[in-house]
Amino acid sequence: KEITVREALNSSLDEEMSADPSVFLMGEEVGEYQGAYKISKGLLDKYGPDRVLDTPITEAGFTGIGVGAAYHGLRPIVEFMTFNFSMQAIDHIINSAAKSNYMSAGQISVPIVFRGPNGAAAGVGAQHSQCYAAWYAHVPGLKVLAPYSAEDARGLLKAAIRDPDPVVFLENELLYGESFPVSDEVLDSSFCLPIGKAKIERQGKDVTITAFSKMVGYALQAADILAKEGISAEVINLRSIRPLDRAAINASVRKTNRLVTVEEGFPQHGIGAEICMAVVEDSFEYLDAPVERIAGADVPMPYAANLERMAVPQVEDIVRAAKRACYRAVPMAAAA
Amino acid sequence: KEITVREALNSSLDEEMSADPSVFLMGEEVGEYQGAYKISKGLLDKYGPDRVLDTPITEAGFTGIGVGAAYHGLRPIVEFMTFNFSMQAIDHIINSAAKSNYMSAGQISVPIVFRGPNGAAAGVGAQHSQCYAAWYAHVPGLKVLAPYSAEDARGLLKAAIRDPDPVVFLENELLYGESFPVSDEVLDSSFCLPIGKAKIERQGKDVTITAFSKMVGYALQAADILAKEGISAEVINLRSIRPLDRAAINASVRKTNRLVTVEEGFPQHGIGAEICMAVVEDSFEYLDAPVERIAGADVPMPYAANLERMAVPQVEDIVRAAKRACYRAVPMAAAA
Amino acid sequence: DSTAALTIETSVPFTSHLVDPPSRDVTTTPAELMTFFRDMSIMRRMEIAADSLYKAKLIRGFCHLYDGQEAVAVGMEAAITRSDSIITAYRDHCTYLARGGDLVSAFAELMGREAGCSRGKGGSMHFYKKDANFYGGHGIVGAQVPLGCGLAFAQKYKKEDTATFALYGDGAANQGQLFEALNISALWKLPAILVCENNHYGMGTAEWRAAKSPAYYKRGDYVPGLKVDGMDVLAVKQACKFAKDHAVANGPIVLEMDTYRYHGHSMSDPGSTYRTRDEISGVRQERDPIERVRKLIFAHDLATPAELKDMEKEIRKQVDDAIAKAKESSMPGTSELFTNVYKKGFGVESFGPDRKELRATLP
Amino acid sequence: DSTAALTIETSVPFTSHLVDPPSRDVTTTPAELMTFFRDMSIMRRMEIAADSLYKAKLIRGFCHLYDGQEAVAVGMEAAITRSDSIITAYRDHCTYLARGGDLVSAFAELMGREAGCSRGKGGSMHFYKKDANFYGGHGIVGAQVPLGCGLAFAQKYKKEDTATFALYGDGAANQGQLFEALNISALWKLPAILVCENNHYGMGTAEWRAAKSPAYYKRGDYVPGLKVDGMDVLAVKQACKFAKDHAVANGPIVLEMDTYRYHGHSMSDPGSTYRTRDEISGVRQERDPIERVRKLIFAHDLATPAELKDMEKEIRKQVDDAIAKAKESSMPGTSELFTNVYKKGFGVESFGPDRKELRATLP
Ligand SMILES: Cc1ncc(C[n+]2csc(CCOP(=O)(O)OP(=O)(O)O)c2C)c(N)n1
Ligand SMILES: Cc1ncc(C[n+]2csc(CCOP(=O)(O)OP(=O)(O)O)c2C)c(N)n1
Ligand SMILES: [Mg+2]
Ligand SMILES: [Mg+2]
Repeated sequence: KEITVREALNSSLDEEMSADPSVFLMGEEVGEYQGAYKISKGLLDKYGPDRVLDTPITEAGFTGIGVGAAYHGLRPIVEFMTFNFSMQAIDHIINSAAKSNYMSAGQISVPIVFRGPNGAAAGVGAQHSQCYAAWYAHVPGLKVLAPYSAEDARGLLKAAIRDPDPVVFLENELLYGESFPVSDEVLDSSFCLPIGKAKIERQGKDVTITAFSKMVGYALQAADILAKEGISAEVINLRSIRPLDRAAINASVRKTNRLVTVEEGFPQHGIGAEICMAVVEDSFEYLDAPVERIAGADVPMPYAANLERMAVPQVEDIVRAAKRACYRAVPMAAAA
Repeated sequence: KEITVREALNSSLDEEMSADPSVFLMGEEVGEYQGAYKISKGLLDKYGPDRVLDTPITEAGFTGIGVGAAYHGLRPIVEFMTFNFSMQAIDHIINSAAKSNYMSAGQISVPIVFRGPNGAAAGVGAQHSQCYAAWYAHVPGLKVLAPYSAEDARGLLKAAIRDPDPVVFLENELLYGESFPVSDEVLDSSFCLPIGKAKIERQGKDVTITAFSKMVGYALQAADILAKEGISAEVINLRSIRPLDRAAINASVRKTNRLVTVEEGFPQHGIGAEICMAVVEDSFEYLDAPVERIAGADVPMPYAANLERMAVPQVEDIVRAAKRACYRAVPMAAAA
Repeated sequence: DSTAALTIETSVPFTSHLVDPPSRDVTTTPAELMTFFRDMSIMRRMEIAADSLYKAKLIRGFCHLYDGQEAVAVGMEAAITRSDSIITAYRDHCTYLARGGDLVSAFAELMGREAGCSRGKGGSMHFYKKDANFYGGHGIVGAQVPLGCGLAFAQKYKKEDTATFALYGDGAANQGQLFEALNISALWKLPAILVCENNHYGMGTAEWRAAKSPAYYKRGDYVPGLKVDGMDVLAVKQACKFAKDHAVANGPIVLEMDTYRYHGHSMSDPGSTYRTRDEISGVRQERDPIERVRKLIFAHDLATPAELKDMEKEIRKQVDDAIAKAKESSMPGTSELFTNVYKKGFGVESFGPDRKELRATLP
Repeated sequence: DSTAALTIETSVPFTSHLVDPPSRDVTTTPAELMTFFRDMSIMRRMEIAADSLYKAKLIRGFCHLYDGQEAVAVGMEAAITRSDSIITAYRDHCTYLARGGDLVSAFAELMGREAGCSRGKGGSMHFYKKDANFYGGHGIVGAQVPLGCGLAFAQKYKKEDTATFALYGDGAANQGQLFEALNISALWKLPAILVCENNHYGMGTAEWRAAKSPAYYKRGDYVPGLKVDGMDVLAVKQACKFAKDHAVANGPIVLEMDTYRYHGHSMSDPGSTYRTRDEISGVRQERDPIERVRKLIFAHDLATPAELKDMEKEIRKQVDDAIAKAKESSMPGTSELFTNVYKKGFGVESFGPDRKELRATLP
């Protein structure tokens, strides 16, 4: 059976709301409009306006209210129409949510999920395309998840909602409509994935490719192409950016001795940098080639289609980097 | 002659305001109170309330106003009482300031400085101790500077004010009162340091230590200790986190073949991770030992003095890491 | 005589808060009325054409259309000069035209071409025209209001006798940063006019579901406000003139423009799930800003129906020509990926997704 | 009879906005007045002792003292129950006591000891007492207001007949997030009471320099408000009872408490550069909340001056004993560095500054 990521998210929300009356959903257009991207379709009808709350366009206010509700024992799911708008509320995510359990020595836990589409969509320009994975994963007290497939979406969202700590859940608009095969187990309402564990999406022995969210699909495509050229790539779907599954990454690199990191966000202080550091710290002597980083271009996202394509990683970038890591000659390119 | 970092910052503000009537200062308590940390002492008297503006405690509002004033050709200096409060205004720093020149294809440049104390102070707890260097340096369109000495403070602040782009200027409360020797050149009102260039604070040949802000002082102390034990450490004061002086870092590592990165902020996706990546990307074959990272503990800042001390890097951490990088045996410690 | 003064009463009285409203009698001229008709018609036609271009996949991403609200952009422009500043949200195409932007650069931007007003790098939400003091085109709801107050700050600092109009929607009117900026503007007497374009919906949310008090002209609390029929270009002009004078002399003021958007919020919104088709057609029939001016033109015998039809035909051609021309413009050169990240790049290297494949030295 | 009802008139009338004010006649008892005197005196003494401990370097960082404002914490507590929630800013020591916290855990927290109410990990600004529904202790100006509205949301969601009091300063009153949260609270009829403790200065800034409209009880605009003499514990009690009933039945309300802080803002502020010593001593002489109750006690013959002096002496000893006990508490164990980062740590490893030297498995 196949379901879309949208269906996976929607069914997880539905099942968790049905299982636990303290779970509720709030955000802009999540109710009557059925969600800006229709992730919450049908939930207002099913759970009513006390548990599916349309908010004004006031992220700081409603996020603070969500966090306060979590202090008092509810399990809010706060939807950001996109994570770009979470910046208006970021003080509550960091200072009010992430730090409270620590500052109160465990008195005030904050079981809340912040979710919504993150990173680049298509043609939406500089203010609507930023990836916040590295920012949020920088901060202790938060857990940061990024699903790729429908299985990820179901299992990780359920884990996030059931978790007693604040979870930042980074979706991707361009994946919402993508279909993935799912097992009966995944469709079972008890299904859940562990937080902090990566998934080996594809086994390989020559080079490790790490990716999360949409880039996992690109990495898998790259692995197909590489296979045809005789390079066996292992693709790691990070799933959890914080905690980062250093063990899985290092184990893979100890096997392949080569690493390519892939992310759509800005490179500096990004996901790839941390993964490189994690491998250099723990498995330096296993590395047979420089770590190769593929990331969003170090520029605000341009609108024009040709520039936008240049600004985000393409499958061929991953293929090229993997070959470099494996010391296969690739023609050098000119500067732009 | 010696001056404090406070005097260095104060005199730079004064000289630049005197040189350019479009420069003005705004923020909480910058005027009548003479600055929460007295950095703006005397400026209200000298330049009057049109150019030294006390704002209400509304960071989003006044930062937006500052950015708008920069759109219209002024050169605002926006003081955050500490950078922790910049989170309330971060959307304006990122979406309104950093991206405008790009989105407008060069029509709307944003000559603004965001400044204030950043990172850990002493005993101020989890909400008042965060380092924002990695967050801001993640974002193209911003320039991010972090002075250590009085020379840095003068030269970099002047560079920031004169620069036509948005600059995030990260000071450190604990350095304000520290004195540093300064040359006549540094005291000259025309003095300015280049943005994007690191400074070799101390030459060495066995191991490279990178640091910024207060940690430069710690790195220099560590280098002294290491010297006594026969290890010659080269200390790089990054000064500019974005652009990051990859050339200087790589040149040093190509000489020493060993690298220790030091920062007070959280480790994951931090400054050290990026420096590690930069060296792995450009000088992998020169590295004779794993890069060693010294960073703030991966926890919210605790208040208690003993825990706080454990949460931030100490000189002995740097010494120990440098010795490890040089393969000098250090006794292994137990887990906490 | 096309410059002879005409006095026309506004559709409805102004409603005011903490200030005496201006007169309902608006002075205009035949020439001005004809220009209003033409300018609004061009805007209307441009937005409808943008809708088609979007459906033809020549415009991507978000595209927020302004048809229905044209009287606000046109009436405001008639009241002020290009030394005054304007800043608005993402629904910015028509404001760009009102500030003197041309159709070709508008369409080229929408299609991401080099001839676009932001050289294709900004897109639908990020039009600017700095030489006419138009500061965009902002995608973050509410953010343009403090920015606009900052423009006003600079105007006052430079001792210009100018003002800034910061436009925002009814949805944006609840944003906290607006209240912060208004307080500061009032303390500092900044020449800022906060213009709430109340089109009664923020995306799919009716005003009363998002605001406990949808009386936006009063939401400044201690700041004066005026409620204006935003479908009546003459009322808009009168209110903006009044507001500018007030702002330059006394500091901020709020204008609520009662208006309506005909299209959905952006292209993915059919615009008909949260409001009835009757509501939309009722507004079109009774309050349409262009039809109102058409009637005034007839009432004052300034043109015949056939003349206006001809003008509309000509406008349609003008728009089609602009689209054709915009389509001829090529995509931005690939080197544009790295330009304008900074004004001063210090010759630092910057990189694409694969730094070993794509790099550039920042100018 | 210590439980016999007494009726006492508030010092000044309540001033109200969009609501009929409660009666000025407040019902109390001899026992309650004695408790008020004792509780406020303990708070006063605690804060003065904290000042000394700070000067002795036993307290570090920020330390915001509440002396002068005690009537707000005590009067509020008298009006509500521990099922109602309270959240405040960093000036939180006395609120903690009012909610039933003890002196030892307060001093221990100030000194960063294991016996502290946050085991030494929070510090002066981060006191909590969840079992009495006290949710802190927040360092970010204004943030506690939406958080408090969120507590009220949960109360309503759980169908409790309780309310939340969210306290903030006159400086915080300009924060945009407050207006956002108030609008949502009004739309959703949340039982939230926004309590502005107007001590007339936000750090060194007088209220009128930070607010165009310092009539904080009216700043909710469309939300009702009440101005209260915050130095009169009985007026505070009356207002809080009234406000709770209003909030549970109708949704949010704003209370402005006219109060005063005797100390500087925090320990680095002498508190005398932006206000005159005369102003401070004038308030001490004419409006001090403890002296007001002392006078009431004498007026109603509830105790003799000597009895109150004895009580004060005893309180002094109580505070000194608590300090001594707190000092005996050790610093938190080093393993505390890594506890409470998460409630559920999944057994993941976490690290200190040198990961090869200091590490822990998160519980
Ligand atoms: C801070 C923020 N939150 C959410 C959005 C998504 N969004 C874009 S427009 C919009 C509705 C705005 O409505 P209104 O202010 O009434 O303006 P209108 O579209 O009607 O012109 C929303 C929710 C955004 N761009 N920024
Ligand atoms: C968002 C934010 N900005 C600035 C500060 C620094 N700060 C701490 S308290 C304070 C003054 C607050 O005054 P007020 O709200 O009147 O409360 P009071 O201290 O008088 O009780 C300031 C500016 C902060 N903690 N948070
Ligand atoms: Mg609207
Ligand atoms: Mg105050």
